[in-house]
Amino acid sequence: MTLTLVLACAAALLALAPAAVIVSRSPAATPLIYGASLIVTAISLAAALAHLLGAAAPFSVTLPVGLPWLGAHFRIDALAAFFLVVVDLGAFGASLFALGYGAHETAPGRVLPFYPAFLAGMTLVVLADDAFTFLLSWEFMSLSSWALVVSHHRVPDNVRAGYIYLLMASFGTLALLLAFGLLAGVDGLYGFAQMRVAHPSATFGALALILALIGAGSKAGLVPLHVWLPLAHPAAPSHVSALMSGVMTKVAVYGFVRIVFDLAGPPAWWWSILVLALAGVTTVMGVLYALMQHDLKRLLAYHTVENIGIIFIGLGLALAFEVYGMTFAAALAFTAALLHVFNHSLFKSLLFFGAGAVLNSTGERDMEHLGGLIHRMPRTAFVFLIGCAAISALPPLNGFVSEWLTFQAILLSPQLPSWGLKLLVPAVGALLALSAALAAACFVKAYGVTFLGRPRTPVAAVAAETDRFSLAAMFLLASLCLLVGILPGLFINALAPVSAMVLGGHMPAQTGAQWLALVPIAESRSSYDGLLVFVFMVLSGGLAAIAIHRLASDRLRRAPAWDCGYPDASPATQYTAMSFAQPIRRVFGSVVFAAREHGEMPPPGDVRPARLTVTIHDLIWDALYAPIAAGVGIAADRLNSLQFLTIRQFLTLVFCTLVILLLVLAIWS
Amino acid sequence: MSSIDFDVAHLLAGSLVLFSFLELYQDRLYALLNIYALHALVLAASVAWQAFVQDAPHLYVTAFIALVFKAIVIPVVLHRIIVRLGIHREIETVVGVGLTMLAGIGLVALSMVVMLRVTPGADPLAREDLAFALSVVLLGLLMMITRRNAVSQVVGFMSLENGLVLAATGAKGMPLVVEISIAFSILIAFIVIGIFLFRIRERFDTVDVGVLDRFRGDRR
Amino acid sequence: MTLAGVTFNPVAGVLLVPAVAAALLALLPGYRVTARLNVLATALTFACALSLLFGKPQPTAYFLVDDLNGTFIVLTTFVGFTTSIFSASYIGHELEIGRLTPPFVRFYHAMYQVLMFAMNLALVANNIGLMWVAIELATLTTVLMVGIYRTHEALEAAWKYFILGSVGIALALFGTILVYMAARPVIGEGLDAMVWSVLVKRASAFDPALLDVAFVFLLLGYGTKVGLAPLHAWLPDAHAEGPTPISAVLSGLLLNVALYALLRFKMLMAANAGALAPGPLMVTLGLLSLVFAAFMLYRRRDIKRLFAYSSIEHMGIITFAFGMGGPLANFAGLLHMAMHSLTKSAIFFAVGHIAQVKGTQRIADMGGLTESHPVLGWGLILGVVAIAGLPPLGIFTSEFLVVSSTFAREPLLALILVFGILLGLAALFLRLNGIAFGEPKGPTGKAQASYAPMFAHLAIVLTAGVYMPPALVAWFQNVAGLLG
Amino acid sequence: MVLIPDLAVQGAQMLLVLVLAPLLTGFVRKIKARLQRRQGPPIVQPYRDLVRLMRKEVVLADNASWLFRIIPYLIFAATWVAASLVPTFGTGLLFSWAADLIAIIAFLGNARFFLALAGLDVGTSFGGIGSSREMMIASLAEPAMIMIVFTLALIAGSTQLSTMAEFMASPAVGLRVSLALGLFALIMVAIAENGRIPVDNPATHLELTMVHEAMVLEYSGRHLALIELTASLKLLLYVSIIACLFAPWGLAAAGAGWPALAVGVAAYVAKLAAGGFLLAVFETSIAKMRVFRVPEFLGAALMLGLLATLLRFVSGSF
Repeated sequence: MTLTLVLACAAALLALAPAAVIVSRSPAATPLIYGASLIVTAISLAAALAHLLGAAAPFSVTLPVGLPWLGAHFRIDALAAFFLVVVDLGAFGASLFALGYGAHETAPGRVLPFYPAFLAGMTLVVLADDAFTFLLSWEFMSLSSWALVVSHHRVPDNVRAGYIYLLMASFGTLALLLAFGLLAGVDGLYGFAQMRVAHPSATFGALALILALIGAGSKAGLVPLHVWLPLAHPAAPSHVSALMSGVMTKVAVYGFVRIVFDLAGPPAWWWSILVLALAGVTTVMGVLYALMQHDLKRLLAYHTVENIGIIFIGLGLALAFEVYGMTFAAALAFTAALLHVFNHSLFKSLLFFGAGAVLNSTGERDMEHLGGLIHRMPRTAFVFLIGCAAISALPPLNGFVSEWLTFQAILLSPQLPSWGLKLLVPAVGALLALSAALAAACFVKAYGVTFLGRPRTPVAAVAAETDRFSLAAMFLLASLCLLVGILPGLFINALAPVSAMVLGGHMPAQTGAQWLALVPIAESRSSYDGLLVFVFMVLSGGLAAIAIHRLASDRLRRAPAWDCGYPDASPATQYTAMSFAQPIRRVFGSVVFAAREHGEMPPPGDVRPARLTVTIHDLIWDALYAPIAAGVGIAADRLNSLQFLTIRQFLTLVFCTLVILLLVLAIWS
Repeated sequence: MSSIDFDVAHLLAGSLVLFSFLELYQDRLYALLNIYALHALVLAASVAWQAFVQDAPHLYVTAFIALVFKAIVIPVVLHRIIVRLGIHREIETVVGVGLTMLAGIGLVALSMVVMLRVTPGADPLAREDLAFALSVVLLGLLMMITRRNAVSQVVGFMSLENGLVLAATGAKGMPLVVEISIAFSILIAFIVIGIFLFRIRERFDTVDVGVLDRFRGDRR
Repeated sequence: MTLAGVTFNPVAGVLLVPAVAAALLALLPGYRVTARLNVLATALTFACALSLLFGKPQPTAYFLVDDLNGTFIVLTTFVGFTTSIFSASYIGHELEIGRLTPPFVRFYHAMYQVLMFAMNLALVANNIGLMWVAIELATLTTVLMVGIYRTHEALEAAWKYFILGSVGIALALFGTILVYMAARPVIGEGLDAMVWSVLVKRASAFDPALLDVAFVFLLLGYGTKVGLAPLHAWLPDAHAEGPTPISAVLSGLLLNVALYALLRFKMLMAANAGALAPGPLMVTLGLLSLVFAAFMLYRRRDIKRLFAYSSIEHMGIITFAFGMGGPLANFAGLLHMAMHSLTKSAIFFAVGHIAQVKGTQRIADMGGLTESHPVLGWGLILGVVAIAGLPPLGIFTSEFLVVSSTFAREPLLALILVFGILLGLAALFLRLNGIAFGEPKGPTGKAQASYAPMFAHLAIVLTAGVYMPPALVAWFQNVAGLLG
Repeated sequence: MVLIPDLAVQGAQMLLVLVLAPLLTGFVRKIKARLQRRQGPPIVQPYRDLVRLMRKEVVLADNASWLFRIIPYLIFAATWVAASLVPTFGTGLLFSWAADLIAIIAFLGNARFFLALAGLDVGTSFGGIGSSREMMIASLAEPAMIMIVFTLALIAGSTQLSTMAEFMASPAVGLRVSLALGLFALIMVAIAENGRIPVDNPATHLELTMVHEAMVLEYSGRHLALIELTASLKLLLYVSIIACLFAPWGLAAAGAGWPALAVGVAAYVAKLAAGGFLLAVFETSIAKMRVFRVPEFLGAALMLGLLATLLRFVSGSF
């Protein structure tokens, strides 16, 4: 029953798209469309939750649409239900946020029709149960999000970002298409049920993995294929950026899990090495890129790349454990990855909503032009702080829980016999730890430079607090972050059916330990009690406050900050995003980005200002994408001369083809 | 098919290939036109002979068309065009005559090899006939691509068309032969008028910018 | 099908209506009347074609209607009908700005109907000689229409099309003669050895070597008409210089008709076991055209030439699909032929109006179309999305089937195919960004244009992408089996 | 009802930690002064400082926001909870299972995160210098610390600190190469985290050299008292971690009687004194590094930690 309800919701969303085109002229369009999608996603969320929590049996339905002899198969099982919850929760938050944020949209006609289509696309991808429907909704999702990315087409960068995005999305889809071609075999059995039964040969399975890594990896943002993500996500309106970063990348992870864990048959031992290596590099590169940015939304987009790396580390470990039959360890790693999927969709959407609120009230995305917003937008600042703390994996919040579980999974891996893993897993653990610390630095920079300090531009000085819908959405997500951080046991029990379905085993039930502590493997080994930790923090903080309030003096005097006696310390003397990242850039950037600083001091007596130029190169773009583009350009130039030949020369072409074919004929048989 | 019929048809087809070779050899326009007239004459003879052998009266119509239209009318008209356009000087060939002849021989060899693999079951005349027809077609095409001069290219096309008529008449009992040869004649008429109408000067592709090539669309 | 006593043979209807209309249109002077008559004639032909679907007449010596050409006749007449509506408003505008004079419009309408007649004749012809004559007639009429603007570029394009077309048609004739020569010892002399339905039954007994040579000549002859890579030279200039309705008909229909003729001969080859499988030849030519055209898209500065090369690219994909063979790939090829003709003609409808509104065909002078002319802009975007093979439109379905079925059998070929498709998509969207988005460039006057044909085509392609009527599927699957 | 005594022991630990922290700082300053042949302030001077600061009024910068005023309490809470979870005189305390070593490191990360934000809040360049350098140091120190935790967890089979201490106390641990590497790396990280001499000078307020002091430049009065207490608490935390893992003698077993606890406290105080003494000697014998030499210093610590973990992964015996 839930499946038919969810499909009805998807159909309703699809129907909303043309309706939006018709109604987009009238001012009521924005609340109408976003309100409608809010309701529809709420219903769909409820249905998905019911199916996940009730651990209901998988239910499938076939519609006469799609490939003529196959029909369109849709199926909801535990895995699909979980990702549906992630999609619908993100969509619900984004629609709620958009009710307020959408009013500022300059060209609603270009955003409203594609928003519900985008939601419907994501829902259908998660439910699809045959290769054609899966790829149709996958590419439809990319197409509608491309339209949203180029909605502000007056800015040339957005159009370029949209172009690169669509190109990479099509590249990913074609890779997935090849993977499904393999899994479907010669006689074209495109149904997932048929694929599960017909296990492909080892080589086909390996090829399917590599193609799934390329296809789903490019959509999720694994490092060599991530270049489009930091261009496309910031270009879209903020609620769509939140959806793309928080939710669409998760649909890509779903695609990878569905193909590799479900369809591609038993994994080989080296699969996990490939996934773990890629994931480790993605984690660190993502956060190092983020540290170099001073555009708030680009920083968040790059940071999505890092979190995707963490998720794929969990998946890689699960693959490794599954190969050697360590089901419980595999379940732990897999649940850690799924929990991080859920957590990331929460706090990344929250942060993008915050960035959207800042963009709305100041019209600025560049952190160098912001500052001191905590005074003008206190509530947004508070909730953005919770988001930053969550993403930096600070204890009482949810980011820490999934990272802690991933660390526990890494600590289980010495029992893996393969030598490759014995050397790779500690290195990946070190990269994960390094990226966690760098993430904290990155978000101190993001929050400090944007919200704290003094306003650097007049625009930041007069910013107004955002509207109540946006705040409602942000507070909803912040409270969820706290809830997952405090009661992780509840959410892990909810994930048990998913890992049971995919891996055949799940983590021990979390209800046993006292005070709802989280015990991943065994009581003696390790446990973490989010609730108790939170209570302790509040108690000791409160105790200190009461003691000081009663004992110490409560006199307080405002005075100008100490600035070594300078008469008027202008806001420019504050630390900016680039200067904050300077030490870390010098430590890591000089290697990873070939970062060079060139200071140019005018001769004494010259009043010209000194100038510091920092050059950062995106080595991946220079090494991989620039040569390809150049290659295509050269080939196009060379072939272009064929357009300007004379008639005689064209006839020569015809003549040569004829002679060659006759020669082939003569020689062949 | 008595052997005498076979020998005469074989001889005529062979001489058609010979004339194609002669056309390749020419480097002056008038001579080329005369050789082409002979080429058409031999074709007419061969078609007439086929008509006599297969006692198919409609082939006489094709033979008559080949004789009057191709052997007489077209060369005269082209002759006058050459005088009007004043291009009766040398024919600039793209490749030396020696190399073109070598290529021609290669093409004839290729068509022999390709055609002889056909099982002897089909009566030998059809197989020999097709081999010669294929050679004439290929030589005609070779002529078109090794000449810069518009008129010589048209002559190449017409000799290619003669090869086709030879093949068509060789195929005993093939319907629509007459209609096809008429269709081709109209085609050639269009070409000749085309040349005259567009006042194509010296050549299609000129080293110095020719009339047409300056206007190729989508300039680089 | 008897209608009130008069035995009304739809095949005759499909042929006679355009022939009579051509004669009539050649005489009538007024533009208003001739444009409407042109639309009426094509509508009538479309009706006859539809009636053809229900009662398929018995094949006679000269005409044959089976599953394969049934659908294509309907498709050809339908696109002919919608293009005539588009051409009514297009030519009306051309008359206003004086690029065409009334006598030429009369000539244009007459030639348009003759072209319809020729294409329908080629589709229903059972006699391979008649099919050759029909295609030759179609080429001649399009040559005349390409040169209608009398500008130097148009004349040069027409002349190039004429010479290359003539050489191509000569090679095709030689192939037809060879097929007759191969059939004569088995079927006997005379008309029967030229009748396709008889040929395909007895093809297994023909001499394989002769059939191979025949197929080589036919592949090159009709391949020139299909616009495959080494033989494509005439196509871009003919599209760019001729009036846009002709480009739509050329890209949408004439390429399909030529490829249909090639398929007829591929059926013969498939029936003969000994013959060298035609697959490898078509696969090589298909991939060559796909990759070559994809690379050529990057440097195009004229919008119609851009989409002409896109037609070459798609013809390459279709030929590749038929070259691979097997039920899935053949079905995909047939579906792709139908979808490509609908999508490409819709794109040319949009391009025609865009060129008229912006007064130029240079891509650099167009910009911000979605702002200055939203309907045209989004129509073009939908068209390009469809032609690039993105879902939910029909071409995605056929590309899905071709790529996945090929990868399981020949992984390397599938990689080249995917590379070509991606390259083409990249170039098309690179140009689309320049045209559709950004600051509006060029005149932004109101476009008086007929949008109905464009959106009708795109609607059909959209529905075909998601749902296909079972009858059509059955026909295509039946033919896919025949194609081998 | 065994709960009341366990609660009492846990409460005693929390109070003990709070009381001893300023003493340890005072003791280290005293030893350094004596080593530099000067009298130096009495050991109890830190307590006097705290009381003095408590009474003074808070001078708040104009630009300081509500966050600036909450942060001292947040930092103190996080550090105090972390310190109370580290076994000082006895293992197996009532709430020891609530958080393991990774969580304790995360608490310290929490404190550092908010302290860096406080530095940025006032909007002067000094706060910026402190925060940006602190985050650079943290970006290398934290992964090194996690690598050390990996090594110890793989040896002891658990990340629970009290279980690890009991395992270290048992003879089963034996002498291992990875343990030695871990100890060395832990000491380097402890020095960096607490801003001791080679990385940062706790005594001076010279802008160019200071890291920790720059962030708290704007604090005064009772807020500064809390921050000073937190800093000394953090120093005590690190010394007690090193003590309980690498010198676990005298730790009272879980639920042991009063005499064992008394022996535990005495041993703990002795260990603190020894630790403080060694720290003072080390600080006086070494000069402060340039800021951009610190990454190599901490990089070495990270490499040591990674090497130790790698050895543990490769085979059980290392």
